[in-house]
Amino acid sequence: MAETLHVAVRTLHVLGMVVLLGGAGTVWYVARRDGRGGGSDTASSLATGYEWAFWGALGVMVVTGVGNLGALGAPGPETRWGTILLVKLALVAVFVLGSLVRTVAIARIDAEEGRPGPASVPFYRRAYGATTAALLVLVVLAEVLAHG
Amino acid sequence: MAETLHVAVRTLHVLGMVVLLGGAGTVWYVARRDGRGGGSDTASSLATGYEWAFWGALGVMVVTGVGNLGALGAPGPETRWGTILLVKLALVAVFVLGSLVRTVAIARIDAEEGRPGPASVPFYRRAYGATTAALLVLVVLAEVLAHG
Amino acid sequence: MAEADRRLLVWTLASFHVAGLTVGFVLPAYASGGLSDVLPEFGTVLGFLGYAYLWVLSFLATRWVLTDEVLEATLVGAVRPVILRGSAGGGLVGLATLLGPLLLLTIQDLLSGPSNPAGIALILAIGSGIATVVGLAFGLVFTLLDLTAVRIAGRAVPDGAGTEQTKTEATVKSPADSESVGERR
Amino acid sequence: MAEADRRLLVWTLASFHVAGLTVGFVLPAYASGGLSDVLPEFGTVLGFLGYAYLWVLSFLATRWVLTDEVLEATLVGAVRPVILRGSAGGGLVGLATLLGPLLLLTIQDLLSGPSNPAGIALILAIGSGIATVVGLAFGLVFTLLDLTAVRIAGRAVPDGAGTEQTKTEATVKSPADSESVGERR
Repeated sequence: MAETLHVAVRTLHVLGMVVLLGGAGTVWYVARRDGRGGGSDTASSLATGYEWAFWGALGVMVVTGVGNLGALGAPGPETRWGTILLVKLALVAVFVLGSLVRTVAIARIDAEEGRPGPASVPFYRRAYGATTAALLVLVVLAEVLAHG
Repeated sequence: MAETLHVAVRTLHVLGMVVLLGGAGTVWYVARRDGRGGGSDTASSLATGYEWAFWGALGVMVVTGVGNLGALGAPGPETRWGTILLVKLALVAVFVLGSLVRTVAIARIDAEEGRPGPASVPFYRRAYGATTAALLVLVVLAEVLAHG
Repeated sequence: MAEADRRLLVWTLASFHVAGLTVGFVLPAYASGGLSDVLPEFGTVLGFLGYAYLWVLSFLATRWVLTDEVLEATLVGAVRPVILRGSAGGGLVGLATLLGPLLLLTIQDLLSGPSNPAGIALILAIGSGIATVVGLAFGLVFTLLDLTAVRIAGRAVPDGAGTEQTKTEATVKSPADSESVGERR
Repeated sequence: MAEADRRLLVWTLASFHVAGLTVGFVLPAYASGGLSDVLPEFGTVLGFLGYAYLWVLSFLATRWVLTDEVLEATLVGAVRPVILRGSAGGGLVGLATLLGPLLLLTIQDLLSGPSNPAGIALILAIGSGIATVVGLAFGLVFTLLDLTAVRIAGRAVPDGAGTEQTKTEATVKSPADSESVGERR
C-alpha cells in the first residue's frame, strides 16, 4: 500500500514535469516557427492554455516533490545530496517567481490586444525559451538526486 | 564516470518521454479545442511537427531504455519485475507499430489536402488521444519498474 | 481586463501563493536541518489534503481580493486597495487554516459538551488572534510579491504596455476583447 | 506526395526500422532469459554507437528504397517494386552491418598485411553472404510491415482517401501542396 502510494507520487511528479516541460518546449517551438512566418496566433493561444495548465501542474509538482522528500527520509543538508537539493530548491523558488511574472505578462498581452500582434513573438520566444531551459536544469538535478 | 553516464542516460530517457507525452498531449488538447471552434490548422501543423520529433525521441527512448536495462543488471523474466518488464516491452512494440500507422496517416493528410479540413479533426483527436493514453500507461509501468 | 484574463490571474495567483508558501517553508526548514526529522512523520496523504485545503482557501481569498475594481485600480498604479484587501484576505486564510483542522479534530468533544468551555474559548481566541496576525503578514508579503510581478511583467511586455494606456485600451476594447478571448478558448 | 511528406516518411520509416528491430530483439531475448547475461557486458556507449550506425544505414537504405516512383507506385496499389527494392535495401544494410564493424576491428591487421589472405577472404565471403541473406529477410519483413501500416492508415484517414484519388490529386495539387507545406514548417 505504502509502496503503491509512493509509486503513484513518483508517477505524478514525472507527469507534472511532462506537462511543464513539454508544454513550455511546444510553445517555444511554435513561437520560433511562427516568428519566421509572421503570425503569432498559434503561439498566443497555446501560451494561454499552457499558463492554465502550468499552475495546476506546478501545484502537483510541489506537493509530490515534498511528499517524495518525506517518503525518502532525505539525508541532511550537509551531505553532497543535501547540497544539490538546496540548489534545486533555490532554483525552484526563482523559477516560480519568474513564472509568476511570465503568466502575468501573458495575461496582459491577452487583455490588451484582441489578437496579439507579431510584436509579442520575441517575448514568447524569450519567455518560453527561458522556462524550457530552467526546467531542463531542474530535470537534470532531479535525476542526479534520484539516481546519482 | 559510470555514475555520470547512468544519470545522463536516465535524464535522456525522461526527456524523451517529455517530448513524446508532452507533444501528444498538446496535439490532443489542441485538436479537442479546435474541434469545437471549427478550424484544424493549428492541430495539423502541430501534428506534423510532432511526428518529426516523435521518431527522434522514440529512438532516444529505445536506446536509453535498453542501456538502462543493461546498466541495471535487470532481474530475470520469471520475477514479478520481469513480468512487468515483459508487459511493458510488448506494449512498446504495439505502440511503435500503432505510431507508424499514425505517422503515415498524418503524412497522407498533409499530402492530400493543401490545408487539412475540419474532417480530419476527429482523426487527430482519436489518434493523439490514444497515443497519450498509451504513453501514460507506459509511464506508470516505467515508474513501477523503477521504484515499485 | 477581460473576464477570461481575470480568471487566469486568480487561478495563477492562488496557485502561486500556496506553492510559494510551501517552497518558502521547505527551503529554510531543510537548510536548517529540521525538515528531515519532521517530514516523514507528516504522512503523504495528510500532506496532500493539507495542500488542497490551503489551495481552496487561497483561491477563495484571491478571488475575493481581485475584484474588477481592485484589479483596475492596481493596473492604473493605485497600490493601496490591493494591499489592504490582500492583507485582509491573508488574515482570513490564516484564521481558516487554524480553525478548519481544529474544528475537525475537536468536533466530537464539542458535540459531547466540552469540559471547560471558558478555558477553551480563551485558548481559541488567543490562537485565532495569532493565526490572523500571521495570515495578515503573509497576505501582505504575497501581495507585495504579486505587485512586483505585475510591475516587472508590465516592463517585459513589448510596445510599452504603460498603465494609462492599459486603462483606456481596456475600457475601449473590452467587448471585442472578451469576444476574441472567448473564441480562442 | 509533396517532397516534405516524402522526407517525413523516410525519416519515420528509417527510425521505425531500427527501433522496431531493437524492440523485436530485446523482447524475445529477455523473455528467454538470455538478455540479462549478455546486455551488461555490451556497454552503454558501444550500444549507442551501434544504434546510431544502424540508424544511418537504415536511413540511407530507406531513402534509396523510397524514390518518388516507388512511392507513387505503392500508393496506387503496386506492391512489387517496393517489396523488391525494400528487400534489396535490407540486404545492403545487413552487409554493411557486418562489414563496417569488421573493417574497424581488423583495419590494423589488414594494413600490416594479413597472415592468411586466402583464408580470410573465404571467411569474409561466407560471412558477407550470410549477412546479406539475413538482411534481405529483415528487409522483406519490414517492407511488409510498412505496407500494412500504409494500408491501415489509408483506411483510418477520413473521407476515404482512396488510392486512385490520391494519384490524381497528388498530380494536380502538387505545386499548391508543397507551397503550403513549406509555409507551415
